[in-house]
Amino acid sequence: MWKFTLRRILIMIPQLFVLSVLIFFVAKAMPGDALSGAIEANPKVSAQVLEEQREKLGLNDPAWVQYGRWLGNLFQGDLGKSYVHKVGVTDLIGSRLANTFYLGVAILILTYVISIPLGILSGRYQNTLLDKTITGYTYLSFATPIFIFSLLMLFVFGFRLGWFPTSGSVDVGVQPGTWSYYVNKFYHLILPACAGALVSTTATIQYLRNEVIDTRLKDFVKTARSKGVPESKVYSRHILRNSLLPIAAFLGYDLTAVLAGNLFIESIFGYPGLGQLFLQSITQRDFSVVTALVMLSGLLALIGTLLSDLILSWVDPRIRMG
Amino acid sequence: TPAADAPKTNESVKETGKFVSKTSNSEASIQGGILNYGLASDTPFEGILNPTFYEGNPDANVMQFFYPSLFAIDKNFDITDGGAANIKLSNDNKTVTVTINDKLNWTDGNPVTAEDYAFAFEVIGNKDYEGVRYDALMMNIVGMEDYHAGKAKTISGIKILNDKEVQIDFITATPSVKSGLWSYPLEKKVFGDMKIADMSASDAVRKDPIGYGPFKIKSMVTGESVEFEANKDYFLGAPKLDGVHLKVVNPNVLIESLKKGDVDYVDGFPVSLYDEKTNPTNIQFLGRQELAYNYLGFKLGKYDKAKGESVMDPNAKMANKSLRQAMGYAMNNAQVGAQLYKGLRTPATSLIIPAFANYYDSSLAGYTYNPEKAKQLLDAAGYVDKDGDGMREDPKGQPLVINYAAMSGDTVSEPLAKFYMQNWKDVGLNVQLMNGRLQEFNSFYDNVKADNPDIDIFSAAWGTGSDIDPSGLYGRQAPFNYSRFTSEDADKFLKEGTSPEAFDIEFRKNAYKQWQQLMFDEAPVIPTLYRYELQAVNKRVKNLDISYDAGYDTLAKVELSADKPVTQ
Amino acid sequence: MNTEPVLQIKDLSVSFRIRDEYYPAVDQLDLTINKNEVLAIVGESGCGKSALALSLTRLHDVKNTRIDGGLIFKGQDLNKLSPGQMNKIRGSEIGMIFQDPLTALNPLMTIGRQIEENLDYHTTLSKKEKTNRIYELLEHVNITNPQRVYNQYPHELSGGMRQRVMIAIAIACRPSLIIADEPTTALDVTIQSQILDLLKQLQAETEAGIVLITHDLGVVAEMADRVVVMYAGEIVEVATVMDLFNNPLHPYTRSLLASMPGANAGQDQLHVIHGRVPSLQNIPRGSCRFSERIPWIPQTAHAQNPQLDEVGPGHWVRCSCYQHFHFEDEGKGLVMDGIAGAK
Amino acid sequence: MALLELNNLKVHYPIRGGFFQRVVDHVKAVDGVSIRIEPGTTYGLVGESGCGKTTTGRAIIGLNKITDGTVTFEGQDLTRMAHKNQHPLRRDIQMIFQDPYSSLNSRKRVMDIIAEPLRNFEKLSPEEERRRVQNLLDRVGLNPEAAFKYPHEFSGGQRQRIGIARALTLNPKLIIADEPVSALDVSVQAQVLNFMKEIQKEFNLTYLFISHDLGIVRHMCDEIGIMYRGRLVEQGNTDDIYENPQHIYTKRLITAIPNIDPAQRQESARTRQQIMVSYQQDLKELMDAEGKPLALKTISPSHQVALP
Amino acid sequence: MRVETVAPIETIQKSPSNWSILGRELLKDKLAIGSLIFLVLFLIGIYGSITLINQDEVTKIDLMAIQAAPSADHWLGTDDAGRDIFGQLVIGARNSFTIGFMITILSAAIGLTIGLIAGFFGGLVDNIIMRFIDFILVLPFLMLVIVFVTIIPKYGVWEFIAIMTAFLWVGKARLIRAKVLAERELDYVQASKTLGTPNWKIIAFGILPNLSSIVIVNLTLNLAGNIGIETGLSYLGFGLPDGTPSLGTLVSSATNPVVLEQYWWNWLPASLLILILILAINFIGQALKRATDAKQRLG
Ligand SMILES: Nc1ncnc2c1ncn2[C@@H]1O[C@H](COP(=O)(O)OP(=O)(O)OP(=O)(O)O)[C@@H](O)[C@H]1O
Ligand SMILES: Nc1ncnc2c1ncn2[C@@H]1O[C@H](COP(=O)(O)OP(=O)(O)OP(=O)(O)O)[C@@H](O)[C@H]1O
Ligand SMILES: [Mg+2]
Ligand SMILES: [Mg+2]
Repeated sequence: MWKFTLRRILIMIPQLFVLSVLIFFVAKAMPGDALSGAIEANPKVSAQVLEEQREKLGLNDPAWVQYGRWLGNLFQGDLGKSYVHKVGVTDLIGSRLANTFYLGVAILILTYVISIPLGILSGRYQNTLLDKTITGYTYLSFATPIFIFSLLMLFVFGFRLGWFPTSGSVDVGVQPGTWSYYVNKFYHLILPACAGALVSTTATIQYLRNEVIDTRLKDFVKTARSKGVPESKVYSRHILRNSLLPIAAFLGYDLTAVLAGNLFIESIFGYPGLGQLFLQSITQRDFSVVTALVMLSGLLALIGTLLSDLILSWVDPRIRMG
Repeated sequence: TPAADAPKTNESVKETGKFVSKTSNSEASIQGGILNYGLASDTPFEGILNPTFYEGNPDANVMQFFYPSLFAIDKNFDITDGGAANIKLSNDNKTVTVTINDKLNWTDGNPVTAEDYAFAFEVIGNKDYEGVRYDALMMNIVGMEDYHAGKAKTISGIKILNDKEVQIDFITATPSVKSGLWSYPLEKKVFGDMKIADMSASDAVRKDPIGYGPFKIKSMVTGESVEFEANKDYFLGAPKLDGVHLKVVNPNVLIESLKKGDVDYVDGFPVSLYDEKTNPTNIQFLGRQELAYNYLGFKLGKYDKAKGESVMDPNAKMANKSLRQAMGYAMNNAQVGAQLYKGLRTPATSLIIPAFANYYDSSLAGYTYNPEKAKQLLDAAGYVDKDGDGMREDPKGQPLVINYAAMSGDTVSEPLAKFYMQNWKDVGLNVQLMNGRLQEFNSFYDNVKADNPDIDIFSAAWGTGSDIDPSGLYGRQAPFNYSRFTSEDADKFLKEGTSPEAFDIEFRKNAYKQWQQLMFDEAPVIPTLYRYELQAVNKRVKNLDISYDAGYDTLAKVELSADKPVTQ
Repeated sequence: MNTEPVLQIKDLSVSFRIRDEYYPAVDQLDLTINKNEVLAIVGESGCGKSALALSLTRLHDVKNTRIDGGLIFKGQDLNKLSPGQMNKIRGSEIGMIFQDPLTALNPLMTIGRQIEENLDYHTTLSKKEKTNRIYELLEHVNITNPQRVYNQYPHELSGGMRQRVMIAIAIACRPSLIIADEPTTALDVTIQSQILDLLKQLQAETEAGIVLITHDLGVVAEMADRVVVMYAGEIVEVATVMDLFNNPLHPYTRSLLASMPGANAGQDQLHVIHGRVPSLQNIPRGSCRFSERIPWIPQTAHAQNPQLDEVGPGHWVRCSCYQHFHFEDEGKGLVMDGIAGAK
Repeated sequence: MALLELNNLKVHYPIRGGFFQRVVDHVKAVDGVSIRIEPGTTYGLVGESGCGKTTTGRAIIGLNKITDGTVTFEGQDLTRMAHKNQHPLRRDIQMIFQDPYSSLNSRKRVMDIIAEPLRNFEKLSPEEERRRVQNLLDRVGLNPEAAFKYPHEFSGGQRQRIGIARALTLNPKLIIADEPVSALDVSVQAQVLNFMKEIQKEFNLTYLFISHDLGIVRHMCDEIGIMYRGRLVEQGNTDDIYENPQHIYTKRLITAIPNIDPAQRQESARTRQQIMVSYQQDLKELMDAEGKPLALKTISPSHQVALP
Repeated sequence: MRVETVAPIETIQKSPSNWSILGRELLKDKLAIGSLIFLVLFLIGIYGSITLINQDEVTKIDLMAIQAAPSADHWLGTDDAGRDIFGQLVIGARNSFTIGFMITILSAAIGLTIGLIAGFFGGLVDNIIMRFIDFILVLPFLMLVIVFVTIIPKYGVWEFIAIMTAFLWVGKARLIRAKVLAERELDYVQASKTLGTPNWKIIAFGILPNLSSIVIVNLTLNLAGNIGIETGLSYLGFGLPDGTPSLGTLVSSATNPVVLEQYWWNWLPASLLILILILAINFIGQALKRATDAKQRLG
C-alpha cells in the first residue's frame, strides 16, 4: 500500500510539471498584465515608470525565462508575490483557504446528508410517489441554473425573510477565537452551503438511486433474504453498503475538490474564498495568483484521485494494491 | 453644489442639476450612532491600507475614514489652507513649504512629523518601491532622479526644516504642484526600519493600520469588513459619529441591502443599478461630476519607440478631418446619456471636464447630434455611396470599412457600441467591431497601445485625476496619447499650461481654451460623455456633503437622525 | 424410507406479470417433500424450476409475482405468513443454496459475518459461541482452515470453497428443508462430485429434506431418491430414481434421457427434441404441453386437460400420450438401445 | 503427415502494473504443450477450469500471442500469425465458440454474419454470395429465409448452427471448438453434437474439441489430451483414457463423472473415495518443482502419460 | 441423414429487436412522448424561423424602448437596450441548442474514435491515450475555460464550442473505452478476427453498432446538460461574447437585481425555456435508458 501510494505520488510530478507549463504559458498569453490596470489607479503615472516596474518584475523577459525563474522559486517553496495584493501568494491563498475549506466541508456534509437518504429511499421505493417526487426534485435542480437558484435563495432567505446574513464570512467586530466568532462564522455559512449543496445533491441522488436499484437485484441480496434477514437489515447491511461503494470512491475526490473553491457560490454570496480570488485575479491579471490557484486545483485533483483509490481499496476488499 | 458649478450654456449639461450633493435630512440628530458603510465593488478590497502602497479603489474608500489627505482643496482642486497641513509657495513658485498641524497625531499616539512626510518621498522615490506613485511631479523634485537611480542617499530637494515643516524644491515651476503635491505622510517610527519591499505586506499596512483621520480602526476582517471607532484625539475634535461599520457588498445585492437598511451609505453606486422607476424610497441619491469622461479616439499614427514620440500617418484611414467630424456629429449622445445611462451621463463638449470650472470652455459647441451635418461633411469630403448599397465608399471609390475597438465592462458597454454603430450606419458609414466583439479591458489596451493596424477608431474613458494638465494623455511624448495626434500648436498650448507663467490663472485659462478649440477642430479624439457619480445614502444620515469643495473634514461632520436605518 | 412429509405443496401457482398480465410459470402444482429424502427436479431451462424453488421461501419480487396455493410446512401455510414470520423460517427451517456462489455472497462481508448473520436471527448464542459454531460449520463442509476463512472475503476463495460456504450458511441452523438450485452447474466435475458428496453426507446427519434442482441427469442418478420431471410449469412425471431411469414413461423424460451423450456411449447420433421450451406467454395451456414437440404422435393420443396419473407405486405420469409414444425414427432401432435398461 | 502440430507451445499472459503498465509477472497459462492432430480425426482437450484449454485453442488460431514453441499447420509455421487478421491460413482454421449468444453480432443479419469471411477472402457478386450463404444455411439445416433474420430470432441450438455455418463458409480443414455445447440444454446439446459429427464426415473435417464434460468428449473424440496447469498429463485414444487411465489426475476426472445408473451409486462413491485418497497422496510426486506436471512419457504407441 | 428440420419460420417466436424495445418503451412513457413532441415542435420553431426572424432587427438597439413591458409590439417586452426579448429568445434558443448539440456531437465523435481505438487495441496505444485522458481529467476545467476564453481574440459561438469540446471529449472517451474493453472480449469480435476481418471493420461495423444504444442514451442525457452549459459561464462573465443572443445571456441578465425583481420578462422566459428543454430531453433520455436497461424497464 505504501509502495503504491508512493508510486502514485511520484507519477504526479510529471503531470504537475506539464500542468505548470500549460498554465504558465497560457496565462502569459492572456492580454495585459498586472500593470495594465495601473492607469486607473493613478492617471498621472508615467508610462516610463510602468515600463521600469515591468522590467523590475521581469515581465519583459521571454516567457520561458520567466517560467524558469518561477519554477526555480517554486522548488524553494516560493509561489511568488501577488502584484495586486502585494503579499506572498502563499500567504494570500492561506488566508482564503480557511474560508473555502469551511464552505466546502459544509457543502460536502450537507450534500451527503441530503443525498444519501434521498437516493436510498428513491431507489428502495422505486416508481412510488416518493421516488417520483425525489426524482422530480433532481430533474429540477439539474435543469435550473445554479446562480438563479442561489440568487433566489439569497433574496428569499437573506433579504425577504432576513434569516441569514447576505454576504461575507463573519460579522465585523466579533473577536476571532471566541465561541461567538465560530457561531457567527457558522451562521454565515448556512445559506451558501445550502445553496451549494442543493445543487450538488442531484448527481449523488441519481447515482445512488441507480446503484440501489441495481444492487437490489443482485444474488447476494437473495441470499441474505434466504437467511431470514429482515427487510430493513437487508437494506442497511447488504444493499446500502454495496451501493455506497462507488460514492465512497468519489469522496476522495470531493474532499480535495472542496479546497479548490466554488466559483459560483463564493461570487454570489460574497464569500471570500479561493474561487472568488481566482475570478478577481483573472480580471486583474494577477498571474502569480492565477497560476498558483490552477496548480493548486490540479494538485488537489491528483491527490483526490489518489485518495479515492485509497478509500476504495480500504472499503472494498476486492481491490487490493501491491 | 454641482448644479451651481455646472455651466448653463449647454442644454444637456443642465440636467445634472437633478442631483444634490448634500443630504437633505433636517430631522433632529441623535447622539453618536454607528454608520453602516457599504463598499460596493467588483474588485477586491485588498486591504493595503496605506496611501503610499494601495492601488485599488476599495482600499481608498476604506482609507478616507482614517488616513485622509493632509491638504484641503478648493473648487479647482488646488491645495488650500484648512487641512491637516498647509502649503506655501515661494515667489518663483519653485519651492513649496509644507507645514503640518501641531495637533496632528497618528492614532498610535505619535505626532505626525515633518520627517514622516519626507519619509514618504524617500520611499516612493526609492528604486525598490513597487507602487505607482512615482510620477512626473515626483521626478520634478530636485535630486529625485539621482536618488531614484541610487546615485544619492537622500533627496537633495527635500529639507526638513523642523518637526513640523518640510521644504521641497522643484526643478521647474509648474501649477500642477498646487493640485498634485503628494499629500500623505508615512510614519517613520513604524516603517523606518523595514525594507521597502516588505512594507506593503507588513502588519502596519494590513493588520493594524494607523492613520490620523477622524476615525480609527477597531477591528477588521481583511477583504470583508472594517469596524471603525471615533478618533477622540482627532486634531479637529472628535467626529459626531461613534463609529463606522464598513462591509463589502456584492453589487448584486446592493439594492436589497440598502432597502433593508443593512448599509446606510454607498459611494460609487453602480450606474447599471440606477433606475428611477425602481429606486428604493428610503434612500437619497447624492451626485457629483466624476473626474472622468468618455471619448471616441481615431488612430492617426504610431508611437515611435526610438524617438519616444507619436508620429502621424497622413495615409491613415481616419486621417480625413471631415470624416472624423462627421462621425462625431452622427453620435446621438444625448439619447445615450438620458436613456441608456438614465441621465447619469451627459453629452460631452470638451476634453476638459466642467468640474475644472476655471478651465472648461463652456462656449465650445462640441459635437452634438446632427446627422444632416454629418452627411453634408461626408458628401463634401467625397465619401459618397457610389455602388448604391447604402454605404459610403472612400473618395477613391474603395469600400470603406471602419474598424472599431470598444471595451467590454458592464451591461451597457455592448448596447452602447452597437448604438454608435447604428448611428454611423444611419449616415452611411460601415463600422465593424474589431474581431466581431467587444474587447476585454486588458486586451483592449494591449491592442490600442500597440497601435494594432486593425483598429481605426476606439472608445474608452479617461480618469482625469484632480490635475487639469492633459499632457499625460495628449502630449507628443505621452505613450497614452493613443490617437497619436500631434501638432505644433498643441505642443505649444500644453507647454504653456504648465509653464511658470501659468501661475497666472488667466494665462493658463487662455492656453487651455486654445487647446480645447484646437482639439475640437481637429477632432483626433471626440469627447462623448461626461459622467455623473452617485452615492446612495439612507434617509437617516445627516450632514453628508460630497461636493469636491465641501471642506476638509466632511466625514467628521456626518450625523444620524435615528438609531435604526430607515427601511423600505 | 422414512416418509414423514416436511413440505406439502398444494395447488401451487407462481405467476409473473408481463405487461400487466399474470402468466403462471408454475401451474397448479402438487408435491410433497419428505424428511430425509433428496427430491430432484429436472427439466430444460425455462420450465419453471427456479420459479418453484424461490416460491417455496417466497423470495420472489413481490411486485411482479403472484403466488397462489398452499405451502404447508410443519403444519403452517407459508403462503399465509407475514413477512416477519416468514423471516423466522427462512434460514432456520429452510436453507437455500444458489447456483453461482460468487454472486450469491456479499463481496463486502467476511465469510464469518455472512454465516454469523444467519445465526444472529435464529439463535440466541453469544458472540463467542457463534464464532465457535461457525468454525464447526466450516469444518463440517470440509474447509480445512476455518479460522482463516472466517476472516476472508468471497473473492479470496475458489469456486468450490465458496459453494461450501453457501452450504454452511444454508445448514447453519440445521434446517429441515434445503433447497439447492443447480448447486453445481458453475463448478468443475471434480468439485461437483465433492459438493454432491458433501450434501449427501450432511443429509445423512441432519435428515433434512433436500430439493435438488438440476438439469444434469447424471447428478440426478447420483443423488436423488425421488425425481420430479418438469415441463412448461407442470410436473410431467414423478418417480423414484430407480423407476425413472429403469422405466421412464413420459415422452419428455424419455427424450431427455435419449439425448444424453454419457448414456449413449458408442452411438453416433444422439436423440434430439424438436423445437424448444415455449416462453411463458406461449405455453399451450389446457392440453398436453409437450405435444407440440412430438408432432409425429397423433393428437388423439393426448388427453384433454391431462392430469397426473399414478401408474405404479409412487410413479406418476401426466397425459395418456406416454402409452402411444415412440421415437420418430424408432424402428430403425437407433436410439433406444443405448439407454440403460430402457424397456 | 499430421494436420496440426503443436511443439512445446507456451503462452504466458503478462501481468501489468505500475504507471507505465510495465510487465511485473506472468501467468503461465500454457506452458509446454505438444500435440499432433491427424486429418479427419477429433482431438479432445479436457481439464478443469483454468488449466489452459481455451488459451491453447486461441493460440492456434492466432488470437493469442505465442510466447514460445511452434504451431505447424500442414507443414507451415503459424507461430507468428497473431494480429494478422488477413493471414491466408485463416481460411483453413476456423473456430466455433462456446456461447452462441455472444459469438453472433446481434446487430447483423444472419446473411451478413455468414458472409463475413467471404467478403474478406473472396470477391463475389451479391447474387453469388447470397447463393453461397443459403446453401450453407441449408447444409446446417436452417431455412434459406433465415438469412434475413437477426440472431435473436433463433434458439440457442439454431444459433450455434449459424456459428458453425459461418465457420464452414471458407471450407476450412481444422475447426477448433471451444466448449461448443456447454451453454446449451441437454436436448439442444444433442442436436449440435450430432450435427458436428455429420459435417465432419461430409467435409472430412478435423476437430480440436475443447470441453470439460468427459461424457461429451468420449462421445465425440478419437484422441484425448488431459490438461492440468498448462501442461498435458496424459494423452491417448479414447479407450486408452477411459479404459486404462494412468495418471491419477485422469483417474480422478473420470471417476468424478456422475454415474448414469442409480444402481451403482454406492460403488462409484467408493471408487471415488479411493481415488481421492491416492490423488491427495500421489499428486505431489507427479509434479515438478514449480507444481507443474512432468514431461510426457510414452507407454504405448498411442498413449503417453506424465509419470516420473 | 437430415437432422431435425427447422421449425417453420412463423412459429419461431420473434423477440423484439433493441430498437423496437426502445420505441415501445418511449411510447409507454407519456412524459417522454410529450417531451418528444415538444422537442420536435421546438426545433421546428427555432430552426424554421431562421428566415422569419432577422438577427440584426432583433438586436437593434432602441434607446427609446428600454425595458418595455410585454405588449403587442414586443411579445415578451424589451431588454435594457430596447431589444426585443422574444426575438432574442428564439435566436438564443437556436444558438444555445446548436451549441449544446454541437458540443455533444463533437465531443462524442472525438471521444468515440479515441475510446474505440484505445479500447480495441489496448496495450501501448491504450496506455498513452489513457495517461493523456487522466491528465486532462485532473485539469481544473472551469478555471482553464475561463483562462482560454480570455486569450482567444476572435471569440464566438464556434470557439466556445471548440473549447468545451476540448475538455468534454475525455469523459466520453473513457466511457466508450470501458465499454469497448468489455465488448472486445465477446466472442463475436474474436470470431471476426478469426474470419479475417480487418480491425477497422470490426471496430466500425462490429463493435460500434453494439455500443450505439449506450452512446445514444448517454448523448441524450449529455445534450440536456450541455444546453445550459454556457449559462453558468455567462453569469461569471465568461460566456458568449456580449450581444450574441443565447439563453445563457438572457438568464444571466438576472444577475442585475433590478432586472431580477422588476423586469422578469428579461430572464424568466429563458429560464423556463431552459428548464423545460432540459427536462424534456432528460425525460426522453431516461426513457431510452430504461429501455436499454432491462432492470429498469417499466414492464
Ligand atoms: N421475474 C420474472 N418475470 C417474468 N418471467 C419470469 C421471471 N422469472 C422467470 N420467468 C419466466 O418463467 C419461466 C420459468 O423460469 P425459471 O427461471 O423458473 O426456469 P428454470 O427452469 O429455473 O430455468 P433454468 O434452468 O434456466 O434456471 C421462464 O419462461 C422464464 O422466462
Ligand atoms: N487475458 C488473460 N490475461 C491474464 N491471464 C489470463 C487471460 N486469459 C486467461 N488467463 C489465465 O490463464 C489461465 C488459463 O485460462 P484458460 O481460459 O485458457 O483456461 P480454460 O482451461 O479454458 O478454463 P475454462 O474451463 O474456465 O474455460 C487461467 O489461469 C486464466 O486465469
Ligand atoms: Mg456603397
Ligand atoms: Mg475456456
